[in-house]
Amino acid sequence: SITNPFQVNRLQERKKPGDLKIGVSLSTLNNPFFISIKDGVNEAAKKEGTDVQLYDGQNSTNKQNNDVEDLIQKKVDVLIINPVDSSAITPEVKSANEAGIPVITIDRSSEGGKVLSLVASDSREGGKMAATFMIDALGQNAKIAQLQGTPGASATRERGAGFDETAEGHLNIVTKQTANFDRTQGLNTSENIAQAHPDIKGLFSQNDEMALGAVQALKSQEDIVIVGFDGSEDGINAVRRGQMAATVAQKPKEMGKLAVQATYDYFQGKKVSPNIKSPLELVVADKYK
Amino acid sequence: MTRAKVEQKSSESVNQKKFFSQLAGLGPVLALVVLVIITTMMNSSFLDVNNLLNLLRQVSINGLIAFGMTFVILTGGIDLSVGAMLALTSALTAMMITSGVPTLLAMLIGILIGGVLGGINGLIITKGGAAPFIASLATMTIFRGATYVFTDGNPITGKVMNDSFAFQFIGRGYFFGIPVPVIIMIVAFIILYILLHKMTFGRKTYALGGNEKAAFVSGIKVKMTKTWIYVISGIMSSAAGMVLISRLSSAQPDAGTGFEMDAIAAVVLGGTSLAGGRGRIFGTFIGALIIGTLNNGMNLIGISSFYQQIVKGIVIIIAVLLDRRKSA
Amino acid sequence: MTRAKVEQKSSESVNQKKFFSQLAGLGPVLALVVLVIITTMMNSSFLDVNNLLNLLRQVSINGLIAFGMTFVILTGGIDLSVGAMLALTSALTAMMITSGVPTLLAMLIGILIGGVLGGINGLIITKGGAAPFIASLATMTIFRGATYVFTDGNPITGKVMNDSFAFQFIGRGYFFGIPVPVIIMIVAFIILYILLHKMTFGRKTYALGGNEKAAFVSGIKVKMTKTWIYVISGIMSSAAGMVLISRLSSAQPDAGTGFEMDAIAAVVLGGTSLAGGRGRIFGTFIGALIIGTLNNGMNLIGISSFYQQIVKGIVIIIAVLLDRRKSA
Amino acid sequence: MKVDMIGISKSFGKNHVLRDVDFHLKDAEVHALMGENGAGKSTLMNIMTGLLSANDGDILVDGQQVHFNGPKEAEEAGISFIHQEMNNFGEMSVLENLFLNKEIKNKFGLVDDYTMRQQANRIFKTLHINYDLDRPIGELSIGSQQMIEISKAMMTDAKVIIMDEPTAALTSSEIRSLFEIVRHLKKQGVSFIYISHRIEEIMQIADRITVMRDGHTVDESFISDTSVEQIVTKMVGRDIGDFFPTRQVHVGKTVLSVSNLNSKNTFHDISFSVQEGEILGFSGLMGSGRTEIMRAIFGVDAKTSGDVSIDGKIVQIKEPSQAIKQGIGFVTENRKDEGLILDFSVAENIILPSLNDLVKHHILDEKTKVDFVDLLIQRLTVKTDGQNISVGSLSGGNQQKTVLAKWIGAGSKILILDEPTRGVDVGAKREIYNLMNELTDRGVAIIMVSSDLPEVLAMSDRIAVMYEGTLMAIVDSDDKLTEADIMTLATGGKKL
Ligand SMILES: Nc1ncnc2c1ncn2[C@@H]1O[C@H](COP(=O)(O)OP(=O)(O)OP(=O)(O)O)[C@@H](O)[C@H]1O
Ligand SMILES: Nc1ncnc2c1ncn2[C@@H]1O[C@H](COP(=O)(O)OP(=O)(O)OP(=O)(O)O)[C@@H](O)[C@H]1O
Ligand SMILES: O[C@@H]1[C@H](O)[C@H](O)CO[C@H]1O
Ligand SMILES: [Mg+2]
Ligand SMILES: [Mg+2]
Repeated sequence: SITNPFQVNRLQERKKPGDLKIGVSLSTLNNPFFISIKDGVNEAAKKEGTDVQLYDGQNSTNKQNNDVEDLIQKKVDVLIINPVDSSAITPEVKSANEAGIPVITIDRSSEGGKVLSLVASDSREGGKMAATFMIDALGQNAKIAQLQGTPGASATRERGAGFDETAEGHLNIVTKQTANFDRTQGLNTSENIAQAHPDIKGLFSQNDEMALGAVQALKSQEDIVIVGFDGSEDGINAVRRGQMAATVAQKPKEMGKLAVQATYDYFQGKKVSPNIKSPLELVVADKYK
Repeated sequence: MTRAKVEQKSSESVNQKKFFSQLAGLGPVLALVVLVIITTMMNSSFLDVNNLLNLLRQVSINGLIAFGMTFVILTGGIDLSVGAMLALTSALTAMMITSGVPTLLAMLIGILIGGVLGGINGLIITKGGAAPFIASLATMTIFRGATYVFTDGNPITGKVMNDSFAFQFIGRGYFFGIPVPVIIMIVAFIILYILLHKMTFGRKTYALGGNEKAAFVSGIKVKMTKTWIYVISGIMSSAAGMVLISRLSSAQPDAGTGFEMDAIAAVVLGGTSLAGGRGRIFGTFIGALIIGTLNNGMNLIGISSFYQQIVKGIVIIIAVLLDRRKSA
Repeated sequence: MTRAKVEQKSSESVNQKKFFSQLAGLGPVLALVVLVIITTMMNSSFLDVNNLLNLLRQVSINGLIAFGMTFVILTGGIDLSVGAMLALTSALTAMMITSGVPTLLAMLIGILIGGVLGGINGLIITKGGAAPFIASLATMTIFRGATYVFTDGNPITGKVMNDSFAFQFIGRGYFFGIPVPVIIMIVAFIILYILLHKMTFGRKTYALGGNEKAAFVSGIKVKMTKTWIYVISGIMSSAAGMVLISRLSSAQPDAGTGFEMDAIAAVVLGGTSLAGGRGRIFGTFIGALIIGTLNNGMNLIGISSFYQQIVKGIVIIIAVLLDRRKSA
Repeated sequence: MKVDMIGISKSFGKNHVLRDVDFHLKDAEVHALMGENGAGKSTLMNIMTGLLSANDGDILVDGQQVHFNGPKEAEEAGISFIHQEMNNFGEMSVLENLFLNKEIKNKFGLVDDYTMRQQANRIFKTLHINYDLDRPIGELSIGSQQMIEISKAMMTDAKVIIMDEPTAALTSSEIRSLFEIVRHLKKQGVSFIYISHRIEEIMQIADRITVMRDGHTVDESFISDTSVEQIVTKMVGRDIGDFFPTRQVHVGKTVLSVSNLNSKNTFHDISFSVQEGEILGFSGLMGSGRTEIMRAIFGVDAKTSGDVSIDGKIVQIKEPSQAIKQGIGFVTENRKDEGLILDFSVAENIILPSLNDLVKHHILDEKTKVDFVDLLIQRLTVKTDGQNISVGSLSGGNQQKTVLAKWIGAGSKILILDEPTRGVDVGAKREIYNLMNELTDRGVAIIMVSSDLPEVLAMSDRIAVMYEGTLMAIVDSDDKLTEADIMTLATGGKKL
């Protein structure tokens, strides 16, 4: 049999926020973006005196699945999961379903199983926003480069897809290189790109970390339009300073808060929307306003 | 009289030696027991049957890889490519399954491919004369790159995988109440235990690690034996891959990143010397359990993930220092 | 006559040997030259002065770490914690700078902390008797965890860092047209070259790696020398960290992840044996240049990142196989 | 310089290695230290030079109590120790080895290679040797390495030089020049402690002798007051009779023949054969290529051309496993490197070449293994606390017997013994000779490479003499053959 014979199904009951135990599994904590999600969750939960158990998946699907199993083992009331990978998390979502624990995912979805709600910004849409901004800023057919995130990550795929779709026929993407969402790699890769393509006018980076690396790499070519993604603290500061032209700001902290709020609603018998959109906002440097 | 005395004395000291060496062999077991006691004191639900089965299942993947790694390390070698072999074979297997190859056949082929990848490592090391560390570091990069090329960086999922009973069973099923991955791990353990401790292959493995030149002069086919050992490591890594894709219902191109370190840690915590020639596969099992207990236990206790890393590192150091005998 | 004949014969063969060993020493250089030629053929802008300076600057961080790693590997040891030491010392330094400590003082303290962290590795290995691999694997986890604890996972940035000339100069400045990180790397190379090849410390390092027991019998303070070598590795890692935070204008808690593998690869590509006792720091320099050229060149040529990994792995294997002499 | 060691005791765990040992070294004398393997000679010297510390007892230098914290302090006090185990660094150059940890530095604190080079050449000149200072020392033969160790000790201006089996790897001509140096330095007031298992040498060079047995000093006397027989009796605790046992030779058919064997550099055109029940000795100067020939026959190293035949049939031997299948066994020159896995037990070592014969249904049969090993231990009288004791803790002689047990257990019809008694005490030597006779009585053919001329002469039926990679001659070993005859051939002189 596939189901664990020791498994007991629990009935859903109403609970006050102060009696709830929330299990949180984040994909990683080595990126400020996810730290902000964590902060949002903690802040919202603290206000109501809710117990939070939070694990760091360290970007490993296997570690995350073990973490979620452990949380199920701890009989948390709800699981807030920010999946490392949407498909790999499916079995754990199913396990949670079997154990009668509602699941809320943040930032990335789960491909299978029943999810109470997905709290996320629309990455594809964000990619489009970035492309539109670039076309406006640079005009038609400008040569640009793209820094890609970790291969296979949904953020990489969706942001890339949204950007490329909109850029098609309007921008000339001369090269795409991965820098794994990492600032140091963003720096080195951008330097090399600038060497190979000294004539690029813009650079789209699929997150702010890499964009900030690019900022350092391209300091001598200040006219290159760098667009990041995330709206991290460092990213927004760079936009303010005019080092980056823009960033597609997500509201990770907001996401965390929204997820906790959805939990409270659920345990008070309120209806929870299956898709909670976290707002995206294009933060733009003064000179492009 | 003198003679008798000498004999008595010597047999005494032999017994003592045996006793101490057995005690030393128990080092890792003691460490595990202490860890279990501490964890239980801090969260009694640790000892729930459910949680223990859960823990064993979590251990199974690292366990499988670490069993293979034990052979490699016993020869004084190392295999850094295990995680990448896992990823490549899982991706290829998942691609076969989604394109219609029957699950079990696909998995069998996947495991064979694992053996071939291991064989490549073995040949680079034995025929090429490259140091295992650098050879497997290079193939790690190559296998990982190949995985990305084959998958184009995307995870491989498919309805078949979610629907195939056989596929789901490997990673998520139960057999008389015991999770199937745990059973796979135990079966693998028994087979490899016999291979290592009861068959000539095992003696050759130890001899190789103890003194390669002496083993060669004693008629051991050093290159062939070593190559097979890397094949075993490849097979075990891909077997772990099969369990993993079934558990995840998908193959991730970046699966297995860093698994080599956990496997090596399990082997060393289990008392096997990185210099080769000394150690036991039972120790590796215990070593894997120690790491699993640490991960699971700290989660149950609720230690923050930043501190978890610090605790894990400190426990490894303490365990290794307690078991000082090994060196290199 | 007989005597003379013998001597003549032996001196002949000595000359031959010398020639071949010098040629072998040139192995890495040849590999680099071939690589440069191929890259230039595929993208002539590779040889631009600008790009070469750029490449050297990119190499500087791995170079600094790899120089320290050379000493460690010459003793037959390994230091997996270099990346984590880099992260921890950069974070602490950045925190000091943002909280008002003068830049250069903060950096000096940061480098000292690096030395202390290296010393911890050294003591665990020498006094504790732990194998370097597992000891530094454990401290890698601990240092990384500590970095997260100190930074709470956030990058450390501050206006001071962007405004301080001294700070910016280290990573981004030029001195007579040469990037400062390159100058730092070259100065470090010269100092360590003298230490290794012209001072007794270097002789002790080689002796230790060649035959630790004999080194002990020769009156070399084995434990002390080894501990200092890990201190050097810590210092070089933190120095690399200083360059990195200055280049990035911020300290990332996950900085340096995987740097140990690049450093080890540079050392081994440069012809230093992982078994210890044989190798040269000049080779490491070349090794670092090979890796840097590969990364930079493939970016210039525009090879997709998936294939980049495969190419990198294959180049490492070829280089190591060409330089077959080493083993273990 | 006078050194007195009084009431020295030392134990390793429960193993009492030295019990209340006294040792007195006078000014300007050569003092021999003899005893069976494991008697504690090296341990005593390690204590004198601060490498080990005694559990009890005093050390006095010129009447002053001293305590050295390490070999460097001993050296600074004028005591230099040439170790039994080669303590050098194979990858490092001769020069670097000579000055290791006592490098000469210039005023900038950098190593002064120039001055060191000059000094090294000066020493070499006085020793009548010449080595390329830049060559890695590991590429030199063991004998040359030994000479360099000796030069190293000379360079320290030592007042006391300890030599722990310095001649084990030297040939007679080198031994002669070593003795010249010893006598010369003695005249200048240097004292020597000379440890050796070769009694003839000790009778030649030593002034006094201390004999140890089982961790005790059993005798201290002037060489002139004693005799070989007396020394051996004191060492072993009984009379062992003739040093070399008499051989009854029954030679059978040819079992191994080698024709026109060549290697790249070390030997050319080697042809010889061995018969059942025969001992064929191989003599020659160090580096003459004997070891290389044996390694090529056994498949350890590659040969460039030539044939090896067993029982008249040409066989292909590319690696040792094939040689073993043909019934060849090989006791290598370097026991610790290639003969044994020192950390492993006696049993684990002995079964290695016979693994495939010890399985039942693919599983190693524990009982067969235990009986097999027990039988061999008893037949070869290996002194061990049991078959599970690690081989590294046995005395040299017993280690050597364990290697022999490996090959006898594997049922070798042809045994190649390379320096089988190097570093082995007289008692054990005698037992090894007996064993060789017993084996040849059963029809085993033995090839014995040895640098010990008396041994070669006494034990061989025929002797092959090598010179610079060529086989000069194979001569019958009869009463008329002398050491001088062999030496003539070995130095390229005319064939007899
Ligand atoms: N470090 C050690 N630990 C344990 N036992 C030791 C150690 N060193 C020596 N022994 C033991 O002490 C005894 C004396 O050894 P030692 O090397 O002094 O003998 P020796 O007289 O020099 O013999 P040989 O003629 O073989 O060189 C042996 O039984 C040996 O096994
Ligand atoms: N590892 C090595 N590297 C370089 N040359 C070597 C090496 N080993 C042996 N040789 C050389 O090969 C030649 C033959 O050496 P071999 O050991 O066969 O001589 P041998 O007659 O057995 O003398 P020995 O008494 O030294 O064992 C010598 O010139 C020796 O210097
Ligand atoms: O949305 C997040 C962030 O953009 C981060 O920078 C990388 O991972 C993505 O999922
Ligand atoms: Mg001795
Ligand atoms: Mg020889």
